[in-house]
Amino acid sequence: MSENKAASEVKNVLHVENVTMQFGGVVAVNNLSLDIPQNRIIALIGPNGAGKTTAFNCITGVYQPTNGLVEFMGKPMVRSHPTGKMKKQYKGENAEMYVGNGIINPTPDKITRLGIARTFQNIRLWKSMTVFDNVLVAKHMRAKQNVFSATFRGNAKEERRMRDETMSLLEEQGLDKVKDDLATSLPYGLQRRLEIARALATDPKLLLLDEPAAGMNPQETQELAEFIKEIREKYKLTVFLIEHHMDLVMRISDYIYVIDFGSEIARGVPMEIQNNQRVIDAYLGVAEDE
Amino acid sequence: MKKAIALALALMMLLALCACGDSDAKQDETPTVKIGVFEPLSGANGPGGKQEYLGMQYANYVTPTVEINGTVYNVELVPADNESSDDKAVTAATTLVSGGASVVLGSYGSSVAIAGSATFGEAGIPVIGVTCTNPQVTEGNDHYFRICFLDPFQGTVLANFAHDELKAETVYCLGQLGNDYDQGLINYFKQAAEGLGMKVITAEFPENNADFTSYLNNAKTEGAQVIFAPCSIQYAQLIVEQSATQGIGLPLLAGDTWDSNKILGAAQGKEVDIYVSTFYAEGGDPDFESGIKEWLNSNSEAKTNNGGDDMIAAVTVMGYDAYYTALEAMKKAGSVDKADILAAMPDVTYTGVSGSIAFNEVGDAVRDTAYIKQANTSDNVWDFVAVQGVN
Amino acid sequence: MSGFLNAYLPHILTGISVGGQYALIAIGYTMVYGILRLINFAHGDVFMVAGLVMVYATASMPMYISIPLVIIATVLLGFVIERVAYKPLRSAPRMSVMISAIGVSYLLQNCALYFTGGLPQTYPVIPFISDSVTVFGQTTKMVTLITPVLTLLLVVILSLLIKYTKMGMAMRAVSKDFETSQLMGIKINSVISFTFIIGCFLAAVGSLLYFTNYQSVIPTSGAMPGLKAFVAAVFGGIGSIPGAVIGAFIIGICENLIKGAGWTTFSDAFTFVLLIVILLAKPTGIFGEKATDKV
Amino acid sequence: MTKIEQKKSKKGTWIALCCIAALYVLLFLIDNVFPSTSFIVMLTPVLKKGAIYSLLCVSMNLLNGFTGLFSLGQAGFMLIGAYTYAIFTIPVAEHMSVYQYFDGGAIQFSIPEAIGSILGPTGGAFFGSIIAIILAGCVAAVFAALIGIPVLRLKSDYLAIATLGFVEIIRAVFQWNSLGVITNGSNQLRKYTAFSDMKLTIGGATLKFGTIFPFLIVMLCIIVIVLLINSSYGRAFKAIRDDEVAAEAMGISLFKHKMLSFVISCFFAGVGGALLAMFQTTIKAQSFTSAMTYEILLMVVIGGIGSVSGSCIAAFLYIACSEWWLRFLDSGKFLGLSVPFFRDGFRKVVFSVVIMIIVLFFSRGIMGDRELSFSGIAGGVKKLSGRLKKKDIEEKEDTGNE
Repeated sequence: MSENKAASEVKNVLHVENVTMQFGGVVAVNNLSLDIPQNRIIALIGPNGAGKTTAFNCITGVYQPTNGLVEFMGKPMVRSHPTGKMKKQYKGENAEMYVGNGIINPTPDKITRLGIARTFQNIRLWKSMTVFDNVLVAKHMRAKQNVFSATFRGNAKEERRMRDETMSLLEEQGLDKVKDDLATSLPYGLQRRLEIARALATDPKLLLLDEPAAGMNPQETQELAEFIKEIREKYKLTVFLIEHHMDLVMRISDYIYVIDFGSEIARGVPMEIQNNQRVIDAYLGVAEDE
Repeated sequence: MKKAIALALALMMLLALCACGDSDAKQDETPTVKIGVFEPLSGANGPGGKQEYLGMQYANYVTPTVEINGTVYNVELVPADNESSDDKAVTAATTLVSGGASVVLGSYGSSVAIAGSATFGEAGIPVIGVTCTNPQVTEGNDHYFRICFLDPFQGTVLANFAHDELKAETVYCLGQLGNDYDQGLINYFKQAAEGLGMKVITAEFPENNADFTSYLNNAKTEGAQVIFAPCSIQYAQLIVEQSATQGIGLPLLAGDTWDSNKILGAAQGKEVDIYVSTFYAEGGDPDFESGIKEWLNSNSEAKTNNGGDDMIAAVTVMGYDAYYTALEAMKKAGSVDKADILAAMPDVTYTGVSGSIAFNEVGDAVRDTAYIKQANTSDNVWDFVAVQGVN
Repeated sequence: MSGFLNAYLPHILTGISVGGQYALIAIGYTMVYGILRLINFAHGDVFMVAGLVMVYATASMPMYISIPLVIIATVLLGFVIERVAYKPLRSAPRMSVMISAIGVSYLLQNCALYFTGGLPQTYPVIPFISDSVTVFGQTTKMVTLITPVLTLLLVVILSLLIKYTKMGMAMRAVSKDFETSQLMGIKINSVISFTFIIGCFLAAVGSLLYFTNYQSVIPTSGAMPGLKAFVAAVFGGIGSIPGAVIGAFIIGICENLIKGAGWTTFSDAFTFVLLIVILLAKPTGIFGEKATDKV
Repeated sequence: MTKIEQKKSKKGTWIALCCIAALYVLLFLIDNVFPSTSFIVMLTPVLKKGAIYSLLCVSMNLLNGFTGLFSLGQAGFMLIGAYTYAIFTIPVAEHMSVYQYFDGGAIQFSIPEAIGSILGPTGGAFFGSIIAIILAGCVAAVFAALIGIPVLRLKSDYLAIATLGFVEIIRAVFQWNSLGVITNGSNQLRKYTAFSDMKLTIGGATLKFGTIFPFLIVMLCIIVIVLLINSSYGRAFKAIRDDEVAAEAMGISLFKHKMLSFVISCFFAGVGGALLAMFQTTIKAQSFTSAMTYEILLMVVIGGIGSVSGSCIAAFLYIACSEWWLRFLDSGKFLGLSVPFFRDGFRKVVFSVVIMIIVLFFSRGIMGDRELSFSGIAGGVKKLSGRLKKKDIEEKEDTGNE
């Protein structure tokens, strides 16, 4: 399999293989496999409760998947198989596939350190901090310092570098005018933007966006689309996003995965997805329920 | 609303400051000498501290003035509550120093006495320990004196008593964890008892413990003939109660702390044998006793502090004697200045209700007798059993 | 085995009795925590105040008036504490409410100190339950036998109440989801008040039993039983009533066995060792439900 | 930062430095020059204890206020610090008397005496006790690290209970007779180097540092804590407090940072414990109860969770009120009149009512999460006077209309 990958024309940044997440008796993500090639914008869509955010959480280390493998830059990053009680309860497939190799279950901060940054569906900014500090804290991870040099100011140069970089990042995002405001006092659109800026401050290779356009009006959504494209070019990013705004998804995605009830129902370029009957059914079915 | 509350709080603070300043500014025609009372008026040793303070109050009531070199001084008692706790002792002691006390009496409970000692030492104020029996109180402290016997003495006396009178072979010792008085006395008792060939089992209970049944049952299963429990009254009451209801049937032996009407109250009408060693046996001085009883009965607050009746605790007697010892020291010094009193202290002698008082080179009273009393549970009084010495 | 029983029977008996009394207090903790997510540090002191009220009430009134009076006064106290000290802070951070609880505990202790003048108060003798009885050759108080029975009886009644009455249903709903139940038209304030009332009622009963055993009330009497009852509640899985009861019995018995084994220095510490071990092994206690944070 | 702001903050720093210098001159005068009037006698212990509690509050605030870890283990770490300090500074000659039940104890070594053999007895006491204080902090920190490994995995309330339980366990262990040769069992430790021993002989004159010494140590410690809080790590702590999930997602290792905060906070709790031991002149494990932790927590809340200056102000106010200003409430007299209900314990009732009022109506405390700054005070005064003037004018207008 890895030989195939090497042969393929574009290198995969993220490779998700047979990931299953089961909570008690509920299978939230079922045998999900996907590939995210470098410098592309890939979207994961699906009706409400389809398991999109859970998939994100499995990739970023918030949850330990029940079964499956996630590789980042060609190296295994997360690997798991059912253990303990789950051995009996497990409802997914490929239960035996990863048993021999042991479990890799890094905490989210380790994954971020590897180069995956994310934003949250329900914005999670640090509410008592200013816009500037919000971004500055994200620089903490890569700062060359220890607690002594930081406390006794032995690293003035490093601190200045962090501040300068933060400032230029804010200027790029057009947030420099509000840098001393409390993060939570910003309008919604800017908060989203700040979250992205904060994620960018960790110098990621792959950016996961969890519903970045939620709650935005069409005007803002359009701006966001441009913005995502812009940062992809600028930072040589790969972007993986969950989104409900179909026009946004269709406009910027290079490739789309569709899941429903935890399982993949379709994948393809935007045009294919738009015309896929199963996708339409899944979405309309939800609409009927509501 | 909020502003009003904030304003009220600020005002209160201001008032408090006024009151602080005020206490210094007071003046009288007759000169006043202040005697500091360093006692636990709350906390675990609150009852004992209050009874000790009662003796001083009564003495002050009887003799409110002192004549020194022809000048008559009003004697004012200035109490400071050390809350039975070491960490409050320092500031409580400081209030006395700052309040201008010439001499200080106290404290009930040796560990607070030790904790407050340094503050008095720095200020050069002489302190007269009333019932703090731990040797460490006076040891190495030139300013600390005491009018009662010491734990090594008391421990030996009690061990002798347990051996000679109660014919015990095994003794179960129960003391509070972290209490110097309990642990000290148990230690000396143990030394003496083991010297007499008795077997000693020790146990500790934690602070605020209320359930002694398992300890008492342990004592019984370990085959002890006597339970020695020199703890503070708060726990003593519980031990007496639970010993009676559990039907333990072993005599309880204790030190001076148990000499209290609270213990009698707890033991009343129950089948328990309680022996205590103490500084004073009732009936020693009828005049004094009738006087203080009358005072107690006429002063409702004093009576409440005494536990609601007019039984006289040994610590009250000691408090009474301490007051007069302090007056004697002032007369001897011919001055109310703390330094003069301190200089005169070692030579002070006084014959009080509890016997004659003189200090040895360490500052301890020279005493060679203790009284052993037994609780009479039907009449609710202490029966005098024996005068016990070391030999 | 019989040797062990003989040596340890008194400790086990005491343990069961103490455990029952802890259980009655622990229920108050666990119910309040279940609904408000608040460690009600003042609960132990409410228990102490119930003891003091009894002391003062019997001084001037006969027993058959005093006992109901104590229960009513305690319930009232719990109600007032909730209304005055916790209700205004409903939307405040949880830490503020917890600190308010510590403040109330401080206030109750200091008031008790002021009124008693720091003197221990002797608890009145309640007829019948104070009588001595002999069980398996061990003399003990009637209360030792009554406590576990009464505790279990009250717990059963309480469980039925929670399961079958409308108020009980509301309580369960509120403890599952505070906000949603509010939206569903449950009168949250009356549910919370009711919870405090039940908690305090049980604490009052617990205090009658506990102080009948130990006979003396001081301002800090409530602190240790309160803390241990709380540990019991955590041990059993906070929010779960059967958990609290079982936890309380386990702690009561273990503590007394430890004392019986001669490790008296560590009898209190042991409770907390047990607590830390259970928290590490199963943070939500024996019967606690696992909660997953939504991200 | 604009230039004007920079100037302003520079000015503020200068004023602050001047004030601190003035404070130290005053303390020095109190130690060496001022006569011991009753006011000074009462003032000095309150100042000392206030300073010590400031440090304890700030260290607790670092954990509870800035990192959002609700720990109630303060008293336990203070105990470790206090004991470490006391054990290593008791003069060897006094061991027999202090460890009287344990044949003089196992440790026959005293840091001040070791230093004293080089620097002379006063220098030995001064610098030896500083070394012992640092050692006290370190031992507390080591214990914190060991306890932190299991305990810091717990969340909010559970962490609070576990640390509370830990205090009880530590207390029992230190009172255990089997460890008596080191800890003196349940008995007091005493005769160790205290504040009154803080003297230095410079050029023939002996200068006393009894009051200034705790202030120096406390100020140094608080400066370090403030530097930490304003460093990159401090910001990471705040991020954890605000939102753990987001912090972790931004690459902040929760365990590492919580551990750091816990260990550092406990280091300073240990230092505070050592200072408290010096202040009390005797210590025993029994007095380090969870009530002590609650008291510190109340001070932190009164000062404002998340405010260093608030913690300091609250600590001084709390100590002064409880140990000095409100004592008259117990005396039975007020302004010369006798008031029957002013008896023992009334002080505490009033005090706890005041605390309840603060908790209920001013739940953000004196400072909230802001800091006291001298330019801020100047601004405040200006604003107030401006408002007063405005009122004056308005009133004048009113009267004019009439």
